[in-house]
Amino acid sequence: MAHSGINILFEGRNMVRLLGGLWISAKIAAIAIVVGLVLGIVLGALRTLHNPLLRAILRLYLEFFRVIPTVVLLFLFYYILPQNFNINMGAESVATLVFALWFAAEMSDIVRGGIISVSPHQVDSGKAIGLNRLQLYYYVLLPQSIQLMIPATINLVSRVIKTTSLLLLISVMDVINVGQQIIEANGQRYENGSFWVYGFIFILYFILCYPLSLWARHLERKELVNANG
Amino acid sequence: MDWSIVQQGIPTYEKAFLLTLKLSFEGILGAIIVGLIVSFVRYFKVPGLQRILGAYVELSRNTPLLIQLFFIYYAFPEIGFKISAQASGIVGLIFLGGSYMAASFDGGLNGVPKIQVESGRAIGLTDWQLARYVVLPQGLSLSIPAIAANVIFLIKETSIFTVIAIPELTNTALDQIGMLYDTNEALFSLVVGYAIILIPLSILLTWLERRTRRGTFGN
Amino acid sequence: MAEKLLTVSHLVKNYGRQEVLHDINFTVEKGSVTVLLGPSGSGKSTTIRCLNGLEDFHSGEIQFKDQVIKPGFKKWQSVRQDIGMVFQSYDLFPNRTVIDNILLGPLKVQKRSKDEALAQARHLLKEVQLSDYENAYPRQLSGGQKQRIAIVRALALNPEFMLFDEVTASLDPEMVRGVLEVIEGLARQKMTMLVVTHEMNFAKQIADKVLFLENGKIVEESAGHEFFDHPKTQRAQEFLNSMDF
Amino acid sequence: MAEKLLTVSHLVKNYGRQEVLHDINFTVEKGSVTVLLGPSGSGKSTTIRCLNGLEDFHSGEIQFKDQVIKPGFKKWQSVRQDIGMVFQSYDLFPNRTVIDNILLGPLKVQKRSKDEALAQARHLLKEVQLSDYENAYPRQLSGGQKQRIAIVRALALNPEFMLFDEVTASLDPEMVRGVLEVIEGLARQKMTMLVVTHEMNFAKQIADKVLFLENGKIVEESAGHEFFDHPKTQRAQEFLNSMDF
Amino acid sequence: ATNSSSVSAIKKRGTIKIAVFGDLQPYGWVTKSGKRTGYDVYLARQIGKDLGVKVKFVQVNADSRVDALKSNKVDLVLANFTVTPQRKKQVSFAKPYMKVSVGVLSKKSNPITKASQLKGKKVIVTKGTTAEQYFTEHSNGVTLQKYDSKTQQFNALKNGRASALADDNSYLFAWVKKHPTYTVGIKKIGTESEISPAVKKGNKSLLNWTNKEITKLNKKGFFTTDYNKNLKPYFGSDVKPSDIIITNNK
Ligand SMILES: Nc1ncnc2c1ncn2[C@@H]1O[C@H](COP(=O)(O)OP(=O)(O)OP(=O)(O)O)[C@@H](O)[C@H]1O
Ligand SMILES: Nc1ncnc2c1ncn2[C@@H]1O[C@H](COP(=O)(O)OP(=O)(O)OP(=O)(O)O)[C@@H](O)[C@H]1O
Ligand SMILES: [Mg+2]
Ligand SMILES: [Mg+2]
Repeated sequence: MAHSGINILFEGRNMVRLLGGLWISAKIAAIAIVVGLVLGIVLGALRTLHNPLLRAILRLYLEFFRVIPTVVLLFLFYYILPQNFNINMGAESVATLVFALWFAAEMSDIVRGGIISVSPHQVDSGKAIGLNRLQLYYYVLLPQSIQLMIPATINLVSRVIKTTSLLLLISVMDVINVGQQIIEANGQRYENGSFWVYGFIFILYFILCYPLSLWARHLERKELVNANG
Repeated sequence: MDWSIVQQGIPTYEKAFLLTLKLSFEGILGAIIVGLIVSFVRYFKVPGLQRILGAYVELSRNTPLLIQLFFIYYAFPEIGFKISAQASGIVGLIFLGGSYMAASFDGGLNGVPKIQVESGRAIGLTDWQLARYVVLPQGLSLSIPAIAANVIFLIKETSIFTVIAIPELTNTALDQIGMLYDTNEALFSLVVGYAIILIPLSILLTWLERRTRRGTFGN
Repeated sequence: MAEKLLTVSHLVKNYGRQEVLHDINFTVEKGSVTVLLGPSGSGKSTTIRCLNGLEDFHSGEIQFKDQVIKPGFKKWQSVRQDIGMVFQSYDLFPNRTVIDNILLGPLKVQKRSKDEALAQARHLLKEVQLSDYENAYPRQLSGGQKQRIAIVRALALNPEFMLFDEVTASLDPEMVRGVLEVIEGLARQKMTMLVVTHEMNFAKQIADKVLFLENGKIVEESAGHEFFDHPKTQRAQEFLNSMDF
Repeated sequence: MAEKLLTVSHLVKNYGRQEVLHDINFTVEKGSVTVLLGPSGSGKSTTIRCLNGLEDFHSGEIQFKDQVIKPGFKKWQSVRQDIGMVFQSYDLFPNRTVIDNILLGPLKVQKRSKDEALAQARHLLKEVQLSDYENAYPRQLSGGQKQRIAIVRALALNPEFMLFDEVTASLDPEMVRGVLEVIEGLARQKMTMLVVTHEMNFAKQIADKVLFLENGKIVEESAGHEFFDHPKTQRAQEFLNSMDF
Repeated sequence: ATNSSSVSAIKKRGTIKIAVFGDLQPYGWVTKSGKRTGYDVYLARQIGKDLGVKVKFVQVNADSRVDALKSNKVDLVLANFTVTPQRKKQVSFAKPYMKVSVGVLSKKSNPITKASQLKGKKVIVTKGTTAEQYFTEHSNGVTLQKYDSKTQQFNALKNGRASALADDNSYLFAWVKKHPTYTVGIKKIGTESEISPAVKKGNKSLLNWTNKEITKLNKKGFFTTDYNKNLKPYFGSDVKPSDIIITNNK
């Protein structure tokens, strides 16, 4: 029985279609991550300035994206934006936008955390040799906090990749949606087809995320050694 | 937006809200227990178990909850293992949350300074006494902010339960949209529902983080 | 000669491939104060940590009272009750009050009666002039106060031998004196002690014997005043010079 | 009397509601060494930090050369190029090599030519005997070496005035001397300096003037030797006693 | 704003965006080679051809059909969209091309043939379907399990998560043919309804065009061809074309 079910994956173009679906998820994640990374670093740096208004606004932005589940964000952006603001975007663009904004929000907190964990002595001594604000960020704060930020950022990247699984809810033809089509079209021929299709998707996600998790752990360990050495 | 529609929906959303709370609570409690077990096994380097739990952690952290739920709910029955939707949701949340909680506990336990362990040894404490009086109390309080962050994360993840037909907040809202087309009203009620749970938690988290950073937990 | 409490013979200790203690030999007489001096990284802490099992050693042996300790020794826990230790960094348990810090050993390790242990703890607190802080948490104390409590915590187990590893090195200068006075008091009461310190005046005043360590070897062993007034080796001479500007 | 480089008048500084400096007045003469002494928490660091704008002050004024500085002053960045400062904690930028640490100010702040700045940096490194470490990273240096580099980094901007805040307090005792010798050398070259230190012997040797601070007030101001040999106030007497065991 | 889904706008753009199902055999589904096909899809392709534009398919779930129109994600919905009074308030329906009733599917070994048998039982539906609507209004002590997609609902039934599944009878007929251990025990519950193409409310231009198109296709016997090609092979012999398609459209 288990023998026959696995063949659902090799039937027709099923495998290619599943991988095609994965490609769409990966593409959305990749663009969102790049955009979110840049935006997040800028916002994170801005959040360390002593401007109460700016801080409040950026804090609100963070809290919004932190508190609202991603499924809900996707629906909000997919339905509300076009109906109420007359902006029209395809499902993939909406998804990319949502993920980018979400990534930027979480990233801004990582960046801020990294920057404020740089010892205040470093700021003092940067000021003492006459560096201005921008030079302080560029030469002292960012370079020193980057090492601290990398593991958390990798974890965030892997979260974004995993969250692309929600794309099926807004009609993006992602890997899971394709999987459902396949299960439905072949359901009667492979009674346990869904086991194999979902299993295969499970493995696909694992293959994408596991190297990231290894990398993050490696960096964390290295950081521990550096901190002690 | 039509406020009377929002108002009419209140009883339904209240039920969904309570269900979200109940499932979150049970799942998170389970995740904390699993997390503690995994973390202890790693801290005390229990042979054998360490490896098995290590594999669990990797599977749990590197796959989406949605697929985990599909597996538990749709795929497992095909190989003869069936539990109810709510049970599937809770099991999924525990499966996912256990590894996240374990990481938080690890952080806390490893954050206890080595000198604390040594000075416990120096006054003759046994390994178990060391754990009981020194490592655990300090390690657990150090992990509190990370645990709180996970709680927020896991509560949000319950929104994915919608795919296995559990009538929690998200499912209820999507249903209202699909059947009655009150998109604005449904999304509004939905956001309010999550905000009531998560905003206080998020504020608590910020406070806890600040407290730890200031080192009031420390020496 | 006085009775020997501790004898260290041919002690060798490695960290990984690096040998950091090479063939260390010395004895400690009951009721005496031995001061361990030497430049940073010479192996003072490592020596002290081997003596109560915080580090394993590679070869050699330690005899403490009747107990012969060889590499891989397992019963440190009972030995440690007779050997008190105080560290450089503040090491009180931050989650317990002062009195709970002190009583943890007597009650949980030695299973003594609460009344008796408490009475002794209060007596010791009084001696270090911190009776008022019985219920304070460590974070409410200054560095000097913390170190005095750490000494009391070690003494509460009624050890026969005390190890001090640069206990004043993290303190504000003004706090140092209070702590050193407590250790001096113990010396007067004839507590057997092995002391690592960078406070030369204090060392000079308190030492019955000085061991001078360099690169994991004892390069000079002298009676207290003799070392400070007439160091035998050139290295010890240089060391003493560098310490007073 | 020598020319005045710095005049502090009626300086008041609050942290929140707490006033930590009350009406501080003093002057620093060109080419002289002023030592700031006082117990922990008396306000020494705060005073020094106000002088190069790391802390805002509440009222009063600071005159540095021709520049009159009042609360809310904005142009610290240019003033700081004339005032070098070295801190207690090692504060080299860990992500840059020694030479990059030193050149950051001359090149990026003062926009000087690379050749000229490099030549000067190498000259200074030679003076503190660390020429070999040009391309080392801070983590590869001992504490004493780091502090000597920190001094060089400040000197590389050619300041007219140097502030030192307990620069040897975190060092291993053996490292202290090397750093103090560098500061002594500067004193001999008639660099104007304000020095906070807990090394009394050093203070005595170097000070032209001593300011004794307590609870945010200058309670005693004397010529160097006078302070150590005949302190005027009882509090200063006690302080001096507590410092040498 | 101008109507971006008007016939002229579509022609100018050169593509029409049509919402279809992707997991509803034989109406809208995807073959193993990845090609979209089915009764609705066939109609969609014909409409594209007659408009002279390319068709861009947008796969939807039942509960997102209205919002897909409202938010301009699609120009036209051809996803087995049953005309109901509530839906009429949200979108504009063209002339019907199919008829349908809610049916109830159950295991042959434990068949449900009367509505009264459902009392106290669990029934599976897909969110946003007429079946859900019907049981929400006439609950009769039924507990509904609401799924997002057709795949999920049939999967849940196969896993024995409920005693029955309610949906448009037309798909159920097709489904039982492939799953002979199940039966459509109740063929009709409630009133018969019609299935129509839908456009965004107010999109007169596309609505009129679609109405004319359906009349024209009817005259040509298009729907019979479509039925024979896409539906007939999936239905049992007890289903007649007249049960499903509307051919006498005026
Ligand atoms: N955990 C460790 N792993 C590897 N090497 C170590 C470790 N601890 C100490 N060492 C090395 O062992 C040697 C002796 O160190 P130790 O701490 O005993 O010196 P010390 O005399 O106490 O110095 P200090 O005065 O700085 O405290 C040093 O070379 C040190 O680098
Ligand atoms: N950032 C701050 N916020 C609030 N109070 C502060 C802050 N920094 C210093 N203080 C307070 O200001 C007073 C003066 O502190 P300061 O650091 O100047 O003392 P100090 O003389 O340099 O002491 P030390 O010898 O310990 O370095 C103290 O009471 C201190 O608690
Ligand atoms: Mg040491
Ligand atoms: Mg200070």
